[in-house]
Amino acid sequence: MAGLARISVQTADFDPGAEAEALSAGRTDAGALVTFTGLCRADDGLTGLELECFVPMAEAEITRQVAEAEGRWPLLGVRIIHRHGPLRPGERIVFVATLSSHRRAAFEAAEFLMDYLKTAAPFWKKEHAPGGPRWVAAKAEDDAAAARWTTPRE
Amino acid sequence: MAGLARISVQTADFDPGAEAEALSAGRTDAGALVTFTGLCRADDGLTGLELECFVPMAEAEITRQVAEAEGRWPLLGVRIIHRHGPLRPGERIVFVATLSSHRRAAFEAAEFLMDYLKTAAPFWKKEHAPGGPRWVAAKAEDDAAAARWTTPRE
Amino acid sequence: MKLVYFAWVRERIGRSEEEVEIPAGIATVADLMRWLSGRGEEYAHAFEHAHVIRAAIDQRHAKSDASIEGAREIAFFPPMTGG
Amino acid sequence: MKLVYFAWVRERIGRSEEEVEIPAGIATVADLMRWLSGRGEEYAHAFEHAHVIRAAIDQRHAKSDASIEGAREIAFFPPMTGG
Repeated sequence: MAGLARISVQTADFDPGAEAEALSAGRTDAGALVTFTGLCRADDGLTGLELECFVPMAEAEITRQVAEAEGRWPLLGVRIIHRHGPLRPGERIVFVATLSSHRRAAFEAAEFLMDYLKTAAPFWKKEHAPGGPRWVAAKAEDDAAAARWTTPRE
Repeated sequence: MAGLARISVQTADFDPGAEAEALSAGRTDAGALVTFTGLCRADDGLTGLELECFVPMAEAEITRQVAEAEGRWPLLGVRIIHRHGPLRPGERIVFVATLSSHRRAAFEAAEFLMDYLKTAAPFWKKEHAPGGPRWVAAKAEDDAAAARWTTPRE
Repeated sequence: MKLVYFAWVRERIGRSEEEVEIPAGIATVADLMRWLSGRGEEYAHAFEHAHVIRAAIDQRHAKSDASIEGAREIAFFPPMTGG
Repeated sequence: MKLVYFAWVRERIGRSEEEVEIPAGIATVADLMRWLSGRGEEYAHAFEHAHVIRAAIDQRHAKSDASIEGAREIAFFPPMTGG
Protein backbone atom coordinates (compact mmCIF):
# COMPACT_ATOMS: atom_id res chain seq x y z
CA MET A 1 0.00 0.00 0.00
CA ALA A 2 2.82 2.40 0.86
CA GLY A 3 3.85 2.26 -2.79
CA LEU A 4 0.77 4.36 -3.58
CA ALA A 5 2.18 7.38 -1.80
CA ARG A 6 4.76 9.79 -3.04
CA ILE A 7 6.40 11.91 -0.39
CA SER A 8 8.64 14.91 -1.02
CA VAL A 9 10.53 17.00 1.51
CA GLN A 10 11.99 19.85 -0.49
CA THR A 11 12.91 23.54 -0.58
CA ALA A 12 11.34 24.19 -3.99
CA ASP A 13 7.77 25.36 -4.57
CA PHE A 14 5.28 22.97 -6.21
CA ASP A 15 2.16 23.04 -8.40
CA PRO A 16 -0.87 21.78 -6.40
CA GLY A 17 -3.07 21.48 -9.50
CA ALA A 18 -0.54 19.39 -11.39
CA GLU A 19 0.10 17.19 -8.34
CA ALA A 20 -3.62 16.56 -7.84
CA GLU A 21 -4.13 15.89 -11.53
CA ALA A 22 -1.27 13.36 -11.55
CA LEU A 23 -2.88 11.48 -8.66
CA SER A 24 -6.24 10.92 -10.36
CA ALA A 25 -5.29 10.96 -14.06
CA GLY A 26 -6.54 8.00 -16.05
CA ARG A 27 -8.44 6.41 -13.17
CA THR A 28 -12.11 5.52 -13.21
CA ASP A 29 -12.29 3.95 -9.73
CA ALA A 30 -11.80 7.15 -7.73
CA GLY A 31 -14.77 9.29 -6.74
CA ALA A 32 -13.16 11.77 -4.37
CA LEU A 33 -9.97 13.81 -4.43
CA VAL A 34 -9.22 16.06 -1.45
CA THR A 35 -6.29 18.45 -1.32
CA PHE A 36 -4.96 20.60 1.48
CA THR A 37 -2.51 23.41 0.78
CA GLY A 38 -0.93 25.17 3.75
CA LEU A 39 0.12 28.78 3.15
CA CYS A 40 2.44 31.15 4.99
CA ARG A 41 0.35 33.85 6.72
CA ALA A 42 1.60 37.38 7.44
CA ASP A 43 0.25 37.45 11.03
CA ASP A 44 1.49 40.24 13.32
CA GLY A 45 3.77 41.81 10.74
CA LEU A 46 5.53 38.54 9.93
CA THR A 47 7.96 39.10 7.07
CA GLY A 48 8.94 35.47 6.56
CA LEU A 49 9.48 32.03 8.00
CA GLU A 50 12.53 29.81 8.25
CA LEU A 51 11.44 26.18 8.33
CA GLU A 52 14.06 23.86 9.79
CA CYS A 53 13.78 20.15 9.03
CA PHE A 54 15.42 16.86 9.98
CA VAL A 55 15.05 15.66 6.39
CA PRO A 56 15.73 11.91 6.52
CA MET A 57 13.59 11.50 9.64
CA ALA A 58 10.80 13.59 8.07
CA GLU A 59 10.74 11.32 5.04
CA ALA A 60 10.74 8.19 7.21
CA GLU A 61 8.10 9.49 9.65
CA ILE A 62 5.73 10.73 6.96
CA THR A 63 6.08 7.38 5.15
CA ARG A 64 5.09 5.59 8.37
CA GLN A 65 2.11 7.88 8.91
CA VAL A 66 0.89 7.44 5.34
CA ALA A 67 1.00 3.66 5.90
CA GLU A 68 -1.12 4.22 9.03
CA ALA A 69 -3.63 6.28 7.01
CA GLU A 70 -3.75 3.60 4.32
CA GLY A 71 -4.57 1.03 7.00
CA ARG A 72 -7.41 3.16 8.36
CA TRP A 73 -9.08 4.33 5.15
CA PRO A 74 -9.51 2.74 1.69
CA LEU A 75 -7.19 5.10 -0.17
CA LEU A 76 -6.32 4.87 -3.86
CA GLY A 77 -3.48 7.38 -3.69
CA VAL A 78 -1.70 9.86 -1.42
CA ARG A 79 0.68 12.69 -2.25
CA ILE A 80 2.53 14.74 0.37
CA ILE A 81 4.92 17.63 -0.16
CA HIS A 82 6.47 19.58 2.72
CA ARG A 83 8.85 22.44 2.07
CA HIS A 84 11.65 23.62 4.32
CA GLY A 85 14.02 26.59 4.20
CA PRO A 86 13.03 30.25 3.88
CA LEU A 87 9.40 31.11 3.04
CA ARG A 88 7.68 34.42 2.47
CA PRO A 89 4.05 35.32 3.37
CA GLY A 90 1.65 33.93 0.78
CA GLU A 91 3.94 31.06 -0.20
CA ARG A 92 2.85 27.42 -0.13
CA ILE A 93 4.35 25.39 2.75
CA VAL A 94 2.69 21.98 2.65
CA PHE A 95 0.46 19.90 0.39
CA VAL A 96 -1.56 16.78 1.15
CA ALA A 97 -3.75 15.05 -1.45
CA THR A 98 -5.85 11.95 -0.84
CA LEU A 99 -7.75 9.93 -3.43
CA SER A 100 -10.50 7.46 -2.56
CA SER A 101 -13.71 5.95 -3.90
CA HIS A 102 -15.72 7.94 -1.38
CA ARG A 103 -15.48 11.45 0.00
CA ARG A 104 -15.55 10.71 3.70
CA ALA A 105 -12.39 8.58 3.51
CA ALA A 106 -10.58 11.19 1.42
CA PHE A 107 -11.54 14.03 3.79
CA GLU A 108 -10.71 12.15 6.98
CA ALA A 109 -7.38 10.83 5.72
CA ALA A 110 -6.31 14.32 4.61
CA GLU A 111 -7.23 15.80 8.02
CA PHE A 112 -5.47 12.96 9.83
CA LEU A 113 -2.28 13.47 7.80
CA MET A 114 -2.32 17.24 8.35
CA ASP A 115 -2.88 16.85 12.11
CA TYR A 116 0.07 14.48 12.13
CA LEU A 117 2.34 16.75 10.09
CA LYS A 118 1.63 19.58 12.56
CA THR A 119 2.59 17.63 15.66
CA ALA A 120 4.90 14.72 14.81
CA ALA A 121 6.84 15.47 11.63
CA PRO A 122 10.28 16.94 12.47
CA PHE A 123 9.85 20.51 11.25
CA TRP A 124 10.34 23.70 13.26
CA LYS A 125 9.16 27.17 12.25
CA LYS A 126 11.13 30.29 13.07
CA GLU A 127 9.25 33.51 12.41
CA HIS A 128 10.87 36.70 11.23
CA ALA A 129 8.83 39.55 12.68
CA PRO A 130 9.38 43.22 13.65
CA GLY A 131 10.41 42.18 17.19
CA GLY A 132 13.14 39.92 15.86
CA PRO A 133 13.23 36.22 15.01
CA ARG A 134 11.42 33.77 17.29
CA TRP A 135 10.73 30.04 17.31
CA VAL A 136 7.04 29.22 16.98
CA ALA A 137 5.67 27.46 20.08
CA ALA A 138 3.75 24.23 19.60
CA LYS A 139 0.00 24.71 19.99
CA ALA A 140 -2.09 22.73 22.47
CA GLU A 141 -4.93 22.79 19.91
CA ASP A 142 -2.71 20.95 17.42
CA ASP A 143 -1.96 18.25 19.99
CA ALA A 144 -5.69 17.99 20.71
CA ALA A 145 -6.43 17.71 16.98
CA ALA A 146 -3.89 14.91 16.61
CA ALA A 147 -5.16 13.15 19.75
CA ARG A 148 -8.67 12.77 18.34
CA TRP A 149 -7.34 10.13 15.91
CA THR A 150 -6.15 7.89 18.76
CA THR A 151 -9.75 7.08 19.74
CA PRO A 152 -12.52 6.06 17.32
CA ARG A 153 -14.65 8.96 16.07
CA GLU A 154 -18.44 9.02 16.42
CA MET B 1 -19.97 37.63 2.97
CA ALA B 2 -21.77 35.90 0.08
CA GLY B 3 -19.81 38.13 -2.26
CA LEU B 4 -16.72 36.07 -1.42
CA ALA B 5 -18.14 33.02 -3.12
CA ARG B 6 -18.28 32.28 -6.78
CA ILE B 7 -20.72 29.60 -7.80
CA SER B 8 -20.94 28.01 -11.24
CA VAL B 9 -23.46 25.48 -12.49
CA GLN B 10 -22.22 24.50 -15.93
CA THR B 11 -21.84 21.72 -18.49
CA ALA B 12 -18.18 22.52 -19.26
CA ASP B 13 -15.20 20.93 -17.53
CA PHE B 14 -13.01 23.10 -15.27
CA ASP B 15 -9.41 23.35 -14.05
CA PRO B 16 -9.24 22.63 -10.29
CA GLY B 17 -5.67 23.88 -9.97
CA ALA B 18 -6.42 27.20 -11.64
CA GLU B 19 -9.59 27.65 -9.57
CA ALA B 20 -7.76 26.98 -6.31
CA GLU B 21 -4.92 29.27 -7.32
CA ALA B 22 -7.35 32.09 -8.14
CA LEU B 23 -8.90 31.79 -4.67
CA SER B 24 -5.66 32.27 -2.75
CA ALA B 25 -3.57 34.34 -5.17
CA GLY B 26 -2.09 37.50 -3.71
CA ARG B 27 -3.37 36.87 -0.18
CA THR B 28 -1.22 36.72 2.92
CA ASP B 29 -4.03 36.20 5.47
CA ALA B 30 -4.98 32.66 4.44
CA GLY B 31 -3.26 29.65 5.97
CA ALA B 32 -5.40 26.80 4.67
CA LEU B 33 -6.88 25.94 1.28
CA VAL B 34 -8.96 22.77 1.00
CA THR B 35 -10.31 21.47 -2.29
CA PHE B 36 -12.67 18.61 -3.04
CA THR B 37 -13.02 17.26 -6.56
CA GLY B 38 -15.76 14.70 -7.21
CA LEU B 39 -15.09 12.30 -10.08
CA CYS B 40 -17.33 9.99 -12.11
CA ARG B 41 -16.58 6.36 -11.15
CA ALA B 42 -17.05 3.41 -13.51
CA ASP B 43 -18.79 1.21 -10.90
CA ASP B 44 -20.57 -1.93 -12.13
CA GLY B 45 -19.74 -1.37 -15.78
CA LEU B 46 -21.07 2.19 -15.80
CA THR B 47 -20.41 3.77 -19.19
CA GLY B 48 -21.55 7.28 -18.32
CA LEU B 49 -23.81 9.55 -16.31
CA GLU B 50 -26.47 12.03 -17.29
CA LEU B 51 -26.73 14.70 -14.62
CA GLU B 52 -30.04 16.58 -14.67
CA CYS B 53 -30.22 19.94 -12.95
CA PHE B 54 -32.77 22.61 -12.05
CA VAL B 55 -30.21 25.30 -12.86
CA PRO B 56 -31.66 28.53 -11.38
CA MET B 57 -32.68 26.75 -8.17
CA ALA B 58 -29.25 25.08 -7.92
CA GLU B 59 -27.56 28.48 -8.14
CA ALA B 60 -29.92 29.98 -5.54
CA GLU B 61 -29.71 27.01 -3.14
CA ILE B 62 -25.93 26.72 -3.29
CA THR B 63 -25.66 30.49 -2.70
CA ARG B 64 -27.82 30.11 0.43
CA GLN B 65 -25.77 27.19 1.69
CA VAL B 66 -22.49 29.04 1.15
CA ALA B 67 -23.91 31.89 3.23
CA GLU B 68 -24.72 29.32 5.95
CA ALA B 69 -21.13 28.00 5.81
CA GLU B 70 -19.76 31.55 5.99
CA GLY B 71 -21.84 32.10 9.12
CA ARG B 72 -20.47 28.96 10.77
CA TRP B 73 -16.78 29.17 9.88
CA PRO B 74 -14.40 32.13 9.38
CA LEU B 75 -13.94 31.70 5.63
CA LEU B 76 -11.87 33.96 3.40
CA GLY B 77 -13.16 32.51 0.15
CA VAL B 78 -15.32 29.77 -1.34
CA ARG B 79 -15.52 28.45 -4.90
CA ILE B 80 -18.09 25.90 -6.06
CA ILE B 81 -18.51 24.38 -9.51
CA HIS B 82 -21.11 21.72 -10.28
CA ARG B 83 -21.43 20.27 -13.74
CA HIS B 84 -24.58 18.89 -15.35
CA GLY B 85 -25.27 17.10 -18.63
CA PRO B 86 -23.49 13.98 -19.91
CA LEU B 87 -20.37 12.78 -18.07
CA ARG B 88 -18.03 9.86 -18.75
CA PRO B 89 -16.14 7.78 -16.15
CA GLY B 90 -13.06 9.61 -14.90
CA GLU B 91 -14.53 13.06 -15.59
CA ARG B 92 -14.78 15.75 -12.92
CA ILE B 93 -18.34 16.36 -11.64
CA VAL B 94 -18.06 18.80 -8.76
CA PHE B 95 -15.52 21.10 -7.14
CA VAL B 96 -15.55 22.79 -3.73
CA ALA B 97 -12.69 24.97 -2.49
CA THR B 98 -12.58 26.71 0.89
CA LEU B 99 -9.99 29.20 2.09
CA SER B 100 -9.49 30.12 5.75
CA SER B 101 -6.85 31.26 8.21
CA HIS B 102 -6.90 27.82 9.85
CA ARG B 103 -7.16 24.30 8.53
CA ARG B 104 -10.01 23.02 10.70
CA ALA B 105 -12.42 25.67 9.37
CA ALA B 106 -11.40 25.01 5.77
CA PHE B 107 -11.80 21.22 6.14
CA GLU B 108 -15.12 21.39 7.97
CA ALA B 109 -16.68 23.94 5.62
CA ALA B 110 -15.67 21.88 2.57
CA GLU B 111 -17.18 18.72 4.07
CA PHE B 112 -20.33 20.61 5.05
CA LEU B 113 -20.76 22.00 1.55
CA MET B 114 -20.20 18.61 -0.08
CA ASP B 115 -22.69 16.90 2.26
CA TYR B 116 -25.17 19.60 1.33
CA LEU B 117 -24.57 19.31 -2.42
CA LYS B 118 -25.20 15.56 -2.18
CA THR B 119 -28.56 15.86 -0.47
CA ALA B 120 -30.14 19.26 -1.07
CA ALA B 121 -28.87 20.74 -4.35
CA PRO B 122 -31.30 19.99 -7.20
CA PHE B 123 -29.25 17.53 -9.26
CA TRP B 124 -30.24 14.00 -10.28
CA LYS B 125 -27.90 11.35 -11.65
CA LYS B 126 -28.97 8.85 -14.28
CA GLU B 127 -26.49 6.05 -14.84
CA HIS B 128 -25.90 4.40 -18.17
CA ALA B 129 -24.93 0.81 -17.45
CA PRO B 130 -25.08 -2.56 -19.24
CA GLY B 131 -28.59 -3.23 -17.84
CA GLY B 132 -29.90 0.03 -19.33
CA PRO B 133 -30.26 3.53 -17.90
CA ARG B 134 -31.38 3.94 -14.29
CA TRP B 135 -31.88 6.84 -11.90
CA VAL B 136 -29.49 6.74 -8.95
CA ALA B 137 -31.30 6.29 -5.63
CA ALA B 138 -30.53 8.71 -2.81
CA LYS B 139 -28.30 7.15 -0.17
CA ALA B 140 -29.26 7.00 3.51
CA GLU B 141 -25.57 7.50 4.37
CA ASP B 142 -25.62 10.85 2.52
CA ASP B 143 -28.65 11.98 4.55
CA ALA B 144 -26.85 10.88 7.72
CA ALA B 145 -23.73 12.81 6.66
CA ALA B 146 -25.78 15.96 6.08
CA ALA B 147 -27.68 15.49 9.35
CA ARG B 148 -24.52 15.64 11.46
CA TRP B 149 -24.26 19.40 10.69
CA THR B 150 -27.66 20.09 12.28
CA THR B 151 -26.26 19.34 15.75
CA PRO B 152 -22.98 20.72 17.13
CA ARG B 153 -19.99 18.42 16.59
CA GLU B 154 -17.78 17.34 19.49
CA MET C 1 -49.35 28.44 -11.94
CA LYS C 2 -46.22 27.01 -13.52
CA LEU C 3 -45.30 23.45 -12.59
CA VAL C 4 -41.88 21.97 -13.38
CA TYR C 5 -40.81 18.34 -13.09
CA PHE C 6 -37.41 16.69 -12.88
CA ALA C 7 -35.79 13.25 -13.22
CA TRP C 8 -38.18 10.30 -12.99
CA VAL C 9 -41.10 12.53 -12.00
CA ARG C 10 -40.60 14.32 -15.32
CA GLU C 11 -40.24 11.04 -17.22
CA ARG C 12 -43.37 9.51 -15.71
CA ILE C 13 -45.48 12.59 -16.39
CA GLY C 14 -44.00 12.90 -19.87
CA ARG C 15 -43.31 16.62 -19.76
CA SER C 16 -40.87 18.94 -18.05
CA GLU C 17 -43.23 21.84 -17.37
CA GLU C 18 -46.78 23.07 -17.78
CA GLU C 19 -49.12 25.90 -16.81
CA VAL C 20 -52.11 24.82 -14.73
CA GLU C 21 -55.15 26.48 -13.19
CA ILE C 22 -55.31 25.35 -9.59
CA PRO C 23 -58.89 24.90 -8.32
CA ALA C 24 -60.06 26.49 -5.07
CA GLY C 25 -59.38 24.40 -1.98
CA ILE C 26 -55.88 23.31 -2.99
CA ALA C 27 -53.89 24.97 -0.21
CA THR C 28 -50.69 22.99 0.33
CA VAL C 29 -48.01 21.09 -1.57
CA ALA C 30 -49.63 17.82 -0.42
CA ASP C 31 -53.04 18.99 -1.68
CA LEU C 32 -51.48 19.82 -5.02
CA MET C 33 -49.85 16.38 -5.32
CA ARG C 34 -53.19 14.70 -4.54
CA TRP C 35 -54.97 16.84 -7.11
CA LEU C 36 -52.31 16.17 -9.76
CA SER C 37 -52.53 12.40 -9.09
CA GLY C 38 -56.14 12.54 -10.27
CA ARG C 39 -55.29 14.17 -13.61
CA GLY C 40 -54.43 10.88 -15.37
CA GLU C 41 -52.52 7.66 -15.28
CA GLU C 42 -49.14 9.30 -15.89
CA TYR C 43 -49.64 11.66 -12.93
CA ALA C 44 -50.93 8.83 -10.72
CA HIS C 45 -47.78 6.88 -11.58
CA ALA C 46 -45.48 9.86 -10.91
CA PHE C 47 -47.02 10.59 -7.50
CA GLU C 48 -47.84 7.03 -6.40
CA HIS C 49 -45.25 7.29 -3.60
CA ALA C 50 -45.98 10.93 -2.83
CA HIS C 51 -44.05 10.80 0.48
CA VAL C 52 -40.72 10.47 -1.36
CA ILE C 53 -41.40 13.32 -3.82
CA ARG C 54 -39.73 16.61 -2.93
CA ALA C 55 -41.09 20.03 -3.84
CA ALA C 56 -39.74 23.53 -4.26
CA ILE C 57 -41.81 26.70 -4.25
CA ASP C 58 -40.25 29.50 -6.28
CA GLN C 59 -36.92 27.63 -6.19
CA ARG C 60 -36.82 27.03 -2.45
CA HIS C 61 -37.29 23.64 -0.82
CA ALA C 62 -40.80 23.30 0.63
CA LYS C 63 -42.33 20.69 2.91
CA SER C 64 -45.55 18.91 1.96
CA ASP C 65 -47.59 21.02 4.40
CA ALA C 66 -46.24 24.31 2.97
CA SER C 67 -48.84 26.75 1.62
CA ILE C 68 -48.80 27.27 -2.14
CA GLU C 69 -50.60 30.61 -1.89
CA GLY C 70 -48.93 33.22 -4.05
CA ALA C 71 -46.50 30.75 -5.60
CA ARG C 72 -45.47 31.45 -9.19
CA GLU C 73 -43.66 28.16 -9.81
CA ILE C 74 -43.73 24.80 -8.06
CA ALA C 75 -41.20 22.07 -8.82
CA PHE C 76 -41.59 18.35 -8.09
CA PHE C 77 -38.66 15.94 -8.10
CA PRO C 78 -37.20 12.80 -6.46
CA PRO C 79 -34.60 12.95 -3.66
CA MET C 80 -31.52 14.70 -4.97
CA THR C 81 -28.38 12.81 -5.97
CA GLY C 82 -25.85 15.48 -6.92
CA GLY C 83 -22.36 16.05 -5.72
CA MET D 1 27.38 7.87 19.25
CA LYS D 2 26.17 10.63 16.96
CA LEU D 3 24.00 13.34 18.50
CA VAL D 4 22.00 15.81 16.37
CA TYR D 5 20.19 18.94 17.54
CA PHE D 6 17.46 21.04 15.97
CA ALA D 7 15.79 24.45 16.34
CA TRP D 8 16.41 26.19 19.69
CA VAL D 9 18.09 23.11 21.15
CA ARG D 10 20.65 23.42 18.35
CA GLU D 11 20.97 27.19 18.85
CA ARG D 12 21.49 26.92 22.62
CA ILE D 13 24.10 24.19 22.30
CA GLY D 14 25.77 26.06 19.46
CA ARG D 15 26.21 23.10 17.15
CA SER D 16 23.99 20.92 14.98
CA GLU D 17 25.75 17.61 15.57
CA GLU D 18 28.61 15.92 17.36
CA GLU D 19 30.11 12.51 18.11
CA VAL D 20 30.21 11.62 21.82
CA GLU D 21 31.49 8.73 23.93
CA ILE D 22 28.65 7.81 26.27
CA PRO D 23 29.89 6.66 29.69
CA ALA D 24 28.67 3.41 31.23
CA GLY D 25 25.48 3.74 33.23
CA ILE D 26 23.68 6.01 30.75
CA ALA D 27 20.82 3.71 29.74
CA THR D 28 17.89 5.87 28.63
CA VAL D 29 17.09 9.06 26.76
CA ALA D 30 16.44 10.76 30.11
CA ASP D 31 19.83 9.60 31.45
CA LEU D 32 21.49 11.00 28.34
CA MET D 33 19.80 14.39 28.73
CA ARG D 34 20.91 14.57 32.38
CA TRP D 35 24.47 13.65 31.43
CA LEU D 36 24.53 16.20 28.57
CA SER D 37 23.25 18.94 30.95
CA GLY D 38 26.45 18.52 32.96
CA ARG D 39 28.74 19.08 29.97
CA GLY D 40 28.63 22.88 30.17
CA GLU D 41 26.50 25.97 30.42
CA GLU D 42 25.21 25.76 26.85
CA TYR D 43 23.99 22.18 27.42
CA ALA D 44 22.48 23.09 30.79
CA HIS D 45 20.58 25.91 29.06
CA ALA D 46 19.40 23.67 26.21
CA PHE D 47 18.12 20.96 28.56
CA GLU D 48 16.92 23.15 31.44
CA HIS D 49 13.31 22.16 30.70
CA ALA D 50 14.11 18.57 29.76
CA HIS D 51 10.46 17.50 29.95
CA VAL D 52 9.61 19.53 26.84
CA ILE D 53 12.55 18.25 24.77
CA ARG D 54 11.68 15.47 22.32
CA ALA D 55 14.09 12.78 21.18
CA ALA D 56 14.41 10.44 18.24
CA ILE D 57 16.54 7.30 18.17
CA ASP D 58 17.73 6.40 14.69
CA GLN D 59 15.08 8.71 13.22
CA ARG D 60 12.13 7.34 15.18
CA HIS D 61 10.38 9.22 17.98
CA ALA D 62 11.47 7.90 21.38
CA LYS D 63 10.12 8.52 24.88
CA SER D 64 12.40 9.68 27.68
CA ASP D 65 12.47 6.19 29.24
CA ALA D 66 13.48 4.54 25.95
CA SER D 67 16.74 2.57 26.00
CA ILE D 68 19.58 4.04 23.98
CA GLU D 69 21.41 0.71 23.75
CA GLY D 70 22.58 0.04 20.21
CA ALA D 71 21.52 3.48 18.94
CA ARG D 72 23.65 4.95 16.15
CA GLU D 73 22.14 8.44 16.21
CA ILE D 74 20.05 10.32 18.75
CA ALA D 75 18.27 13.59 17.93
CA PHE D 76 17.06 16.20 20.42
CA PHE D 77 14.58 18.92 19.47
CA PRO D 78 11.67 21.05 20.72
CA PRO D 79 8.02 20.13 20.05
CA MET D 80 7.45 20.14 16.31
CA THR D 81 5.70 22.97 14.49
CA GLY D 82 5.46 21.88 10.87
CA GLY D 83 2.46 21.69 8.56
